Amino acid sequence: MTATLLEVRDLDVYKGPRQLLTGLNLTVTTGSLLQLAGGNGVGKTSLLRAFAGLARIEVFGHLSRCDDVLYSGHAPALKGTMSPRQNLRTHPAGLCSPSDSELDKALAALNMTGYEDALTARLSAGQQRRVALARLFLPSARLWLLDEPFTALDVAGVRVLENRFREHADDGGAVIFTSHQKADLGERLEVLDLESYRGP
Amino acid sequence: MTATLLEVRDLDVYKGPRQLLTGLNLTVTTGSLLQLAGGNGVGKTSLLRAFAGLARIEVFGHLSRCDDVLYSGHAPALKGTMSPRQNLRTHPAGLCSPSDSELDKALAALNMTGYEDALTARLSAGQQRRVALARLFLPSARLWLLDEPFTALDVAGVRVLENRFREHADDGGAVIFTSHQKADLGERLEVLDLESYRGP
Amino acid sequence: MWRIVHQFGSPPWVYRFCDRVIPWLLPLTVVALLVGSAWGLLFAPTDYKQGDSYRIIYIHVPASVVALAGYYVMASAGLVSLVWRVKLADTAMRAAAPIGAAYTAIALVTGAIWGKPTWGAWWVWDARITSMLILFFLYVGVMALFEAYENKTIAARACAILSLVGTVNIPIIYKSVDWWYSLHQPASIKFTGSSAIDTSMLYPLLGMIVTFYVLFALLMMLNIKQSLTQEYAHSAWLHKRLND
Amino acid sequence: MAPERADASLAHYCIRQTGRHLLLLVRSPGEIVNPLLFFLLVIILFPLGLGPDPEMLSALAPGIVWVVALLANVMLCMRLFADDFADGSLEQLAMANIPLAVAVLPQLLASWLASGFLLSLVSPLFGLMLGLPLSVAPILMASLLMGTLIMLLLGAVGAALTVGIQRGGMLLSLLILPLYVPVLIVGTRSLTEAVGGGDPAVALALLGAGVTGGLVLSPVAIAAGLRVSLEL
Amino acid sequence: MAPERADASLAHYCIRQTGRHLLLLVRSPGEIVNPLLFFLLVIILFPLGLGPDPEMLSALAPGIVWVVALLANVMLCMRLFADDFADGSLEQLAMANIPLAVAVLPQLLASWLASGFLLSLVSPLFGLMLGLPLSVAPILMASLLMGTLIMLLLGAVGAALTVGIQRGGMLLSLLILPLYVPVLIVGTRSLTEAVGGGDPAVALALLGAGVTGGLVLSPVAIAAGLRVSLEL
Ligand code: HEM
Ligand SMILES: Nc1ncnc2c1ncn2[C@@H]1O[C@H](COP(=O)(O)OP(=O)(O)OP(=O)(O)O)[C@@H](O)[C@H]1O
Ligand SMILES: Nc1ncnc2c1ncn2[C@@H]1O[C@H](COP(=O)(O)OP(=O)(O)OP(=O)(O)O)[C@@H](O)[C@H]1O
Ligand SMILES: [Mg+2]
Ligand SMILES: [Mg+2]
Repeated sequence: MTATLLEVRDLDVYKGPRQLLTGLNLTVTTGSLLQLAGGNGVGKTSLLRAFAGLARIEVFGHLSRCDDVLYSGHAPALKGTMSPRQNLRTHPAGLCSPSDSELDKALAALNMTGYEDALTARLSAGQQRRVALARLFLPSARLWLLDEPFTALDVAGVRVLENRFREHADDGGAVIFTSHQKADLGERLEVLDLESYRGP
Repeated sequence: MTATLLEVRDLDVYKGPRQLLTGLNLTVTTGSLLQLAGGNGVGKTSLLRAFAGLARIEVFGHLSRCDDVLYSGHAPALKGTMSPRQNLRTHPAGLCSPSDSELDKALAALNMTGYEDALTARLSAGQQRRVALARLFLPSARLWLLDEPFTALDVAGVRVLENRFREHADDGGAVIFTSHQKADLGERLEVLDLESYRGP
Repeated sequence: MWRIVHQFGSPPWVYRFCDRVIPWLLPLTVVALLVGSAWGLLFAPTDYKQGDSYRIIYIHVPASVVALAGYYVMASAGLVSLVWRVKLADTAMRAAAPIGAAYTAIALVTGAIWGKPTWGAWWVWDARITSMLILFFLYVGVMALFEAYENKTIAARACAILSLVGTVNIPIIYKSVDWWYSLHQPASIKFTGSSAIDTSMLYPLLGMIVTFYVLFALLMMLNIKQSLTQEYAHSAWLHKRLND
Repeated sequence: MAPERADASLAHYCIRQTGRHLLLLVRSPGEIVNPLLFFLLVIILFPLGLGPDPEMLSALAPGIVWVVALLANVMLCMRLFADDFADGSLEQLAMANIPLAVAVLPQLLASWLASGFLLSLVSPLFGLMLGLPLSVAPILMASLLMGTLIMLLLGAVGAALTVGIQRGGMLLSLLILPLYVPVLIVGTRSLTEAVGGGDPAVALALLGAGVTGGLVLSPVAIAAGLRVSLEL
Repeated sequence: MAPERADASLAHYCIRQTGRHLLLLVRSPGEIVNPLLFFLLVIILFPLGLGPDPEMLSALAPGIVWVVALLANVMLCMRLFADDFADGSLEQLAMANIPLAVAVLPQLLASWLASGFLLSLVSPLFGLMLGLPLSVAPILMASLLMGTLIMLLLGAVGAALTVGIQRGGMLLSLLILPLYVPVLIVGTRSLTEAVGGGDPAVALALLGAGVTGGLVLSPVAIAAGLRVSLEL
């Protein structure tokens, strides 16, 4: 049985004086994998933030979504002075803290075993991205809003993440993500090209 | 006539207690396009920094290169409180300042016309990357060392950059860059997989 | 009642209102200002202690009083904009800030001019004077905050929050500074019991206070009208109005 | 989630976040210990600068202590939300399924513990060094405890409103300076009363009222300010 | 490039970089004008904290002015290289084809112009407000001009060494602090001499010697410190 996790009718998105997007309609149900596509600056990030509820003033139209959301933006909310474990355990969006074994399993899934207690600032770009993504391997929300999650990941990392997306959709979740690459997610993947909703 | 821009013999790269890379040999001549490949954390960034001369203490072996280098790392040295134009005009690595028309041409090449005087912090991720890359469209150095230049760019942006790489190689320059994607640079592209030089 | 509230939220209505009121309010204010100044400066009796220097009171006191009141005008507009999301309230709030700041500046400058002959110093660390300086900072803070945001919708919200925080604080600032040290004149106009100044000086003073209030309102209207002209430059109703 | 479960996890969340911020403060170079460092500097430097006359120093001590506490607080507030805004932590905080006005409390608590609280704890020592009698130590501590908290709550509103602004240096201090004045006056008053043998109770009571009022009102204002800044 | 061409472009480069840093300082919220702001705050707050007695204020003025200048400098140095390090500007600076010891000079100059220099320029005004006689204004300005420069040069060495450290910066800044003390002592000495009718020439000469020494030695130390930090 599918439930609606996000619904959008006639949405307009503004940034300052500019209207980025206009007349967007969208329904995301459990099991969906939705990629927001479009050129640089078309408004993918702005839209995703609107979905997350982080942009209320500049969005007009009907927008309703479930409460159970995980948002991960361009900035990964990682603190360089803490270890990956500390970062994940005290993540500001996490009302419930994961247990140590959950944490280790999540980091292991992303091939970060051995770096649990390293200094995050000393990790490589891709490793930092992996730490940020480890949240997806912890017990988490149903609707994921991910802004360019594949950035900085190597090929193996992209594979792992794609598998996780599929798994999450199978478990009754949904993923909305932006990416400039074509994700290998089978026919389940819907691609929404924002170019066709560009504002005037 | 080709000249050697970078030469490396038996190079070992360390990070703290860990030996990342060992026994690296490499010659880069004018006209080369070299992609450093390998999984997250293998040491691409560290190696590139060594090439740039930013890591002298932890690098052992013979390393010689020409003086005329442009390095662009993970952090793009952009100031959010300044405009793209101001950022480029006062770039800390630029001994000579580009003229206004050069600047506008460079930004235009990356499809950033109209954003020359915007606030850089308000640009989208890909637009910021384009501002950082605009240095490549200004009169610049012969040897480019670029750390994941394709990140955050849309498909059109990647194309533009690839063309610029080829052009630069044709003009007697050379590019060493890291990327997790396969770049579309024809047979001129050499790929150096660092996995085979992993330290013990 | 609700219709009135509603009308005040409608830019065309307010624009028309300003358009109608300004033409007769403007001459009235100018006349009142002239008459008040003439009365105060020429016909009111000379003070036996301070001589003629006291005459600056006719500018100093009204400016001071209205400067204070202006803050509450601004903050109320902020509250309305924040709670009821009335866009016009933003405009009103933005209009009030520079006017209030100007009044405060006038109070400070006239006070300083007055202080030189009376206390022998341009500036003393006195309670009311200090708190007036602080009020000036509050106004300027709101203005600077508004300028600092590029996005004016967001700027208005920020300013509304700030001015509300300021509202809570103004009485506190006043009380605390009073408690700290006071050299300045205590309040001498009292509505219960007898005032400490003579009626021949008091009436022109009261007249000037009223005039300064009206001037404040007038300046607000002019400012609001101008903002509306800018903001709705491309809207149909404004074009129609301007063409009428 | 059953309600009591939710309450428990809310409490745990707040404790965890407080711990996070304390850790960050301790680890970030020169962020936290500023207030203490400030104090130390001033205590060492003022006598050097003013000449070591003990009489004069002790007369000035209340003012010096309070001005220093205030300056340290301004410094703290300038960077209060800056890093969290830049690295995305702030938007994640807004994504936590609890009101933002509650979610900011841990950071405020941590910042206060690392600055005002610490400062109050060591203040008797510094008071002694400046020649304040030991008998006023309790008043000194109590007034600083409350005063620094009020100042932090006020300053945080300004910080929340200005954190997203890209051009407009200096703004924050302009915004919060007027709000600090009453705290400074009442705070020093409590001390001068105590030193002069008067009754500091009124001043302390006023500070207490300020704390209560601040705790009730300012988180709401801070949350509203942060929401505004996140829109940018 | 012909040598004279290289010199010209080096000069242009330095001018451009100075401009860049000045712009950044002006625009970053609450970064720069701190010293000035500090001064202003203190000038307003000290009377509020200490009571408005003009006699006392003027006796304290030299000390207050210098302690404020020093505190402002400490604040400045704490974040001197932090942003440039985080956003990659510092490594780009190291990539410019000129010695790093030269390449850091524009930033130092800009920071000093925006802090010490500005502070010195307005110091007579603030001195007046604190009740210093107008006749000491030249001495006040001269001693502040030199003193703030020395302190900046010293503080920048500490900043360069600590900028890459992830846990426990602070420490090194504490090491730098003792070096500030002589500057403070000599600086206030010049003022108290001038106010008391004595001869401030010796003190000023000492400050001048400090400036010369600092300008020669500290850029090299700063560059070395930055190189170490960039390796991290
Ligand atoms: C910069 C200096 C000064 C400032 C900022 C200042 C500020 C103020 C303010 C805010 C008020 C209105 C108070 C209220 O509404 O209750 C006021 C009223 C008044 N001021 Fe001043 N003042 C200054 C200097 C002076 C001087 C030098 C004098 C003359 C000795 C003076 C005489 C008065 C008088 C007589 C009133 C009317 C008091 C009353 O009836 O309420 N002021 N001033
Ligand atoms: N100070 C240090 N001590 C120990 N290990 C370190 C230190 N600094 C970095 N490392 C490690 O060095 C390795 C190399 O990092 P580097 O940034 O060069 O990788 P990379 O190949 O660029 O990876 P990516 O593709 O993710 O950008 C990483 O595994 C990192 O954890
Ligand atoms: N305050 C602002 N005023 C005007 N325009 C703005 C403002 N903030 C952002 N923009 C513009 O809004 C557009 C949308 O940005 P957004 O980050 O949503 O793009 P994006 O689709 O995520 O791009 P990318 O692929 O580069 O990440 C950009 O063109 C940007 O320049
Ligand atoms: Mg984006
Ligand atoms: Mg890398």
